[in-house]
Amino acid sequence: MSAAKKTPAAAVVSAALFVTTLFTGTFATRAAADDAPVKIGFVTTLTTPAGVIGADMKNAVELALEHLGGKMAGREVRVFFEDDAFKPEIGRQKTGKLIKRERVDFVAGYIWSHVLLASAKTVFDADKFLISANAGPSQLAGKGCHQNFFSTSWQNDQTPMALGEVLNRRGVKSLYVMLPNYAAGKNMLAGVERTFRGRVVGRDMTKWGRDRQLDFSAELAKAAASGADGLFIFYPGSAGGAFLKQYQQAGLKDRLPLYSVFTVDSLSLPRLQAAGIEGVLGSNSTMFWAPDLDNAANKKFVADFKARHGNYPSFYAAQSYDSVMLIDSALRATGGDLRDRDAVRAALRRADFASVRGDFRFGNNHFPVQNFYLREVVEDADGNWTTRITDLVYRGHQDPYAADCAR
Amino acid sequence: MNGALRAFFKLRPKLPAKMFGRRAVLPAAALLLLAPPLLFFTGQDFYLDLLTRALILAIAALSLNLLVGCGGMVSLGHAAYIGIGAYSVGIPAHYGVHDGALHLALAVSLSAAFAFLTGAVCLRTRGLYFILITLAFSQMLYFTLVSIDAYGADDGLVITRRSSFPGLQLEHALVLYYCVFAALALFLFGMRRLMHARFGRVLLGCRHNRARMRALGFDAYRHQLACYVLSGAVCGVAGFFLGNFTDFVSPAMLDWTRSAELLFMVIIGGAGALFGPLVGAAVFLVLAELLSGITLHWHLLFGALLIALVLRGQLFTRG
Amino acid sequence: MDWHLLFAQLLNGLQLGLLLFLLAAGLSLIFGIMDFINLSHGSFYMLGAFVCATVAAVSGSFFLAVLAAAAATFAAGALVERCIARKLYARGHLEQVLVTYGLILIFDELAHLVWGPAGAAIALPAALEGRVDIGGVGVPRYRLLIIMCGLLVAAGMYFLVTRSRLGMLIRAGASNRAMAAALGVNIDRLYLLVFAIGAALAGLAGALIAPLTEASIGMGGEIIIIAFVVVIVGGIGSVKGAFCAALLIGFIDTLGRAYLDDLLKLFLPGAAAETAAPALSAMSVYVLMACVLALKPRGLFAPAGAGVKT
Amino acid sequence: MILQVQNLHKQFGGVRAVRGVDLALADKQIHAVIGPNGAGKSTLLAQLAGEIAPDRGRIVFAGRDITGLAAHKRAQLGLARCFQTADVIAPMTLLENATLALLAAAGNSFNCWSPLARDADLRARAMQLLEEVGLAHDAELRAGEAAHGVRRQLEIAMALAPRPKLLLLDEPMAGLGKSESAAMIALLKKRKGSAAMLLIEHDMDAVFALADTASVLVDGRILAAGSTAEIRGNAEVQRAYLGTPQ
Repeated sequence: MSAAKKTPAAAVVSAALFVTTLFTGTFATRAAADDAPVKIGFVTTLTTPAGVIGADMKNAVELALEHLGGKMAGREVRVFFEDDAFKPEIGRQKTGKLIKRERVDFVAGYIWSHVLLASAKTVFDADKFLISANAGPSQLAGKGCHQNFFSTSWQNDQTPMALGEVLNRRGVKSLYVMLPNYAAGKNMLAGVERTFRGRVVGRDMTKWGRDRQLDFSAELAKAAASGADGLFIFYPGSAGGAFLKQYQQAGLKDRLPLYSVFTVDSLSLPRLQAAGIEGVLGSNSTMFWAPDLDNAANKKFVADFKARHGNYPSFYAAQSYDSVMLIDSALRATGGDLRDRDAVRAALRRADFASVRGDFRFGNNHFPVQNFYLREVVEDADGNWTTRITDLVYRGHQDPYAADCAR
Repeated sequence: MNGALRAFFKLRPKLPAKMFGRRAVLPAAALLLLAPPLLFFTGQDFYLDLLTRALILAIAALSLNLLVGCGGMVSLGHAAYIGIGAYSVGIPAHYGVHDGALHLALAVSLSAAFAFLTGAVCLRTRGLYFILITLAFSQMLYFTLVSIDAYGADDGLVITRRSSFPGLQLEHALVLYYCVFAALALFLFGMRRLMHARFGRVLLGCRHNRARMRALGFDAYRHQLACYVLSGAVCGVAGFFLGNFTDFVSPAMLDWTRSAELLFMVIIGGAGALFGPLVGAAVFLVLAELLSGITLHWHLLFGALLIALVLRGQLFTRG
Repeated sequence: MDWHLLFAQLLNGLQLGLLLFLLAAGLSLIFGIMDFINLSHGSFYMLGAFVCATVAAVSGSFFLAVLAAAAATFAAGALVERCIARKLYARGHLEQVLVTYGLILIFDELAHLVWGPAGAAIALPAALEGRVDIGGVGVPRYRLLIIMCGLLVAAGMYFLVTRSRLGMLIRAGASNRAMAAALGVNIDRLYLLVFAIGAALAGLAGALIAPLTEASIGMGGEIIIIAFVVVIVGGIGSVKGAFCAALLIGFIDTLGRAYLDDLLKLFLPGAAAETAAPALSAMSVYVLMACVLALKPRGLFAPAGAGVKT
Repeated sequence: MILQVQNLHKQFGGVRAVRGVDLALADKQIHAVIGPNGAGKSTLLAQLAGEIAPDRGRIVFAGRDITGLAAHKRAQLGLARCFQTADVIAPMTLLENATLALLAAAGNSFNCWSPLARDADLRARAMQLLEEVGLAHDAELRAGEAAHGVRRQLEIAMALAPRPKLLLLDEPMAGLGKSESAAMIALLKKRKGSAAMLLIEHDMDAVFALADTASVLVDGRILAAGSTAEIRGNAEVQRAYLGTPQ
């Protein structure tokens, strides 16, 4: 067989490649003295259309580091960004790389619930700290809560719970729901159903993931025919833009008012504005934060972010910024010493830092106990579309799974 | 001239090619056998992971090589069997059943059953139709798994405890590695026997000239179906290991892009070459690892490199 | 039964079907004539969407943008044919699958480099916004435009294939390549033209869908598999088959999404039904394909002689 | 009668390739089917071999109706065939090809374990098969690299390996030189009597040298049938076929 003739060449080349990878790693990972840099791994989505979220998060992390002068408790900080490509398996793989090769002390980031769930075990097994800067699946908030897990975002159910409360206050009696078919989508549904006292007259779970559905014509026609008082949606990332356009084109703005969570944000608004989707102006959403939230940390964050990148930071950015600040607070508390895990954990739990959302404290499950606001889409003084806080929905709200967390 | 040519071709099988090949096998086997503890005890777990993943994918690629290289059946749906194998671990584990023997039995039998049922339909078609109908069946399975809420749908299942055999816990990275290594060695040996046995020869005949084989009285369909089922079952074992290795299963594991990646591994290593899948899987993973470290836009380089490898076809594949 | 809703859903199905037809028609001809499997056909779809978005933003004219998208993808198709596809006609399907898969990676990454990860949105001209009332159902004007464009192209393709000299060559090529060569046809040019036309049709489809879904990276990979199903169900090399199969699949997918969850709720708990329905409606398309191939291994409308090696 | 064909029809799209063919072939006889290009000869043969399903009609082989039977089953019943293109397994050696041919009858073709090359008995029989057609000295030559004539001889050897009752030959002389043709005629003559043959051939010298009876196929119909001498004398045939220069 002529194929056999090629095998040695192939073996030599692959062996050479393998050895190269080995050595590049070996030298990078020696020595972990106290003056060595603090290593933080940050897993997010940098490719695929969702890469726009990851880029925003990355910008925020870099801004946070700049605000900290590149140091935490006098130690240099190195952040390793890894791309999960929107796939749980890749996310898990990259998490393993951060822990086993880069030997990071903290792993932060994670946009998607399923990526976080797939990766968590790797971090916990190595007794490292996992700080979610977005995903907040119920599994990690309730029975599956872990002492090394912290969230600088929210538990999935909270934001839609706040929205359900808004719907009640506005006297909405019947609701149509459209959500993507994945963990967070189901949590959003569960959340709004926890507090909404009216009737959910129809629900559509659309295809999500790699070949997600972006044409919502069939569902919008059903929603319009349902006669509901309101339409509740959750479409993070670029799917939100697609949905809102079709919502406008279907002429539903007046017949079926829109209530959303995590859909209308600083990432989608500039593009919606460019495409002239006026229908989104005045639409309502709930959130723990908004760019106009009035506190010193937030003003500095938003102003510097805008100065550097030209657009408002998204809530993803705000959470990512906080995740770095949280780590910094722990290092400050321990004097830069990471060897005593219990001390670091205790310091993290105290969350002694100035969050962009104002008051910040962790509940027993290490999810924030925080305020939730109602936001409206408006045009700012410069003519850019943004969100503005119009009402406080919950003060110091804790997620419903916290009670199940017994550590 | 003609005589000289003939003499050359007569000589060809006896060229030192085979001996070179054999000479490379022993050092390679020794390396794969001895390197892991070294990596593990020097704290280079990451490279142990990379090696484990390479060998698991090599098993999958080997099973595809059986199909493509021996049987001439180009399947673009082979990731389905990885999924079946992985879910054979994930679903029982979800119910608290961690018996490895059961997992493995499920992985093999379900893969074989799926291969039998779909193969019976797929093999009625040829060429482009075959490629695309195998793809269609794997997509069907993909969407079935996405639709089952009880098993996590799109989000998949987290495997909290790996399969355990009496006296053998896959939990330990080295144990898992050596199990994978042993399985790969076993399959390589089996594949070698098969290629030279009657079944392998008949398959090769059907690959190159189906009409001739039928006219000789061979039931090409049944031989190819048997090959298809065998290949699926072996790939199910790869899935079993991959599920254990990742501690997680999700429908994304049987995405069609994974099937294409497996095909790449086969063709990079040389379709039909015994050790090709191992070389292909290693090259594929190491390239991906190296390139993704260079730039975020590594797919550009990766895609170009893969195209070059296939188009040139001279580095690793036969001409 | 809400008849208005059903009518709206049928129109939605028609729209999806016609878009699929635009993608599948070129794909099917490339399959049939060159015996070439092009996984990266969806990349032209994506390219069309991005070019359309860019030109629309710069020039302000949506009409011009659509033309530019078709022209750009025509050129891109010709380029790919010349530089890469041509080298692969004589190779096996396996190599074709792999090389065109590599092309997808490259095209997606190029789009990422040029347009960024966010994708691009398109502002529609005011004339295309709003809705038209048809039998009591408010149909978005733009969706109607897509339907009309699709029907127009389908009719154009029908005349091209059945009436023109190029069509005669295409038909000859689809059923017997050796014969086309024997007729003294310049095969190289025919292949180039067919490939480029196929790419332009895909680009047109991308340009038309972009105002609805926005242009995004990987949008080609998402739809190409369904386009393959259309080609296979319709029969490789048959434009008529691609048309019928595209409409069939458009209806199945849309109606499945619209009604399957209600159907499933009859025997599944509500939440489980809602999870299962979208996946099952996506799956139904593949079930259809498997059934068709099990009964007619060469699709519904395979041209005589296609696929038979002589 | 080893083979009886009744009213066979086959249509491709609008082209009626075979329309109403009747044929009968006696045991151990050689029957030639002659006719101009495109007359439907190859289609007829493919239908007999089971590669193409007839639209209508009946094929009876050795007393059994095989009209709906798959190609490999017909082969197992003793119906062998050679292709127009001298179809052998190109990447295998002549010996391996011959071995495969014997394997079909030997069975056990699902054996995944024992190396085929070490089966001494099978190997000896394969060598003998090659010897019979004078190819033993080329046993290790790859079939794809062999000359056309060699492949043709190999194919006939493979077809005859399982001792078939009937051999279908699709233009065995095509592409052969003068001396090769003569050798082929000699080879087939030697086998006459061990199997019946249905021969499609343009080379009239070969037809008259080999065949006992013949049919003339024109436009998918049998124009005339009879002994070769009768066919040679038939005026209609002369006009329709033999008279017109090829």
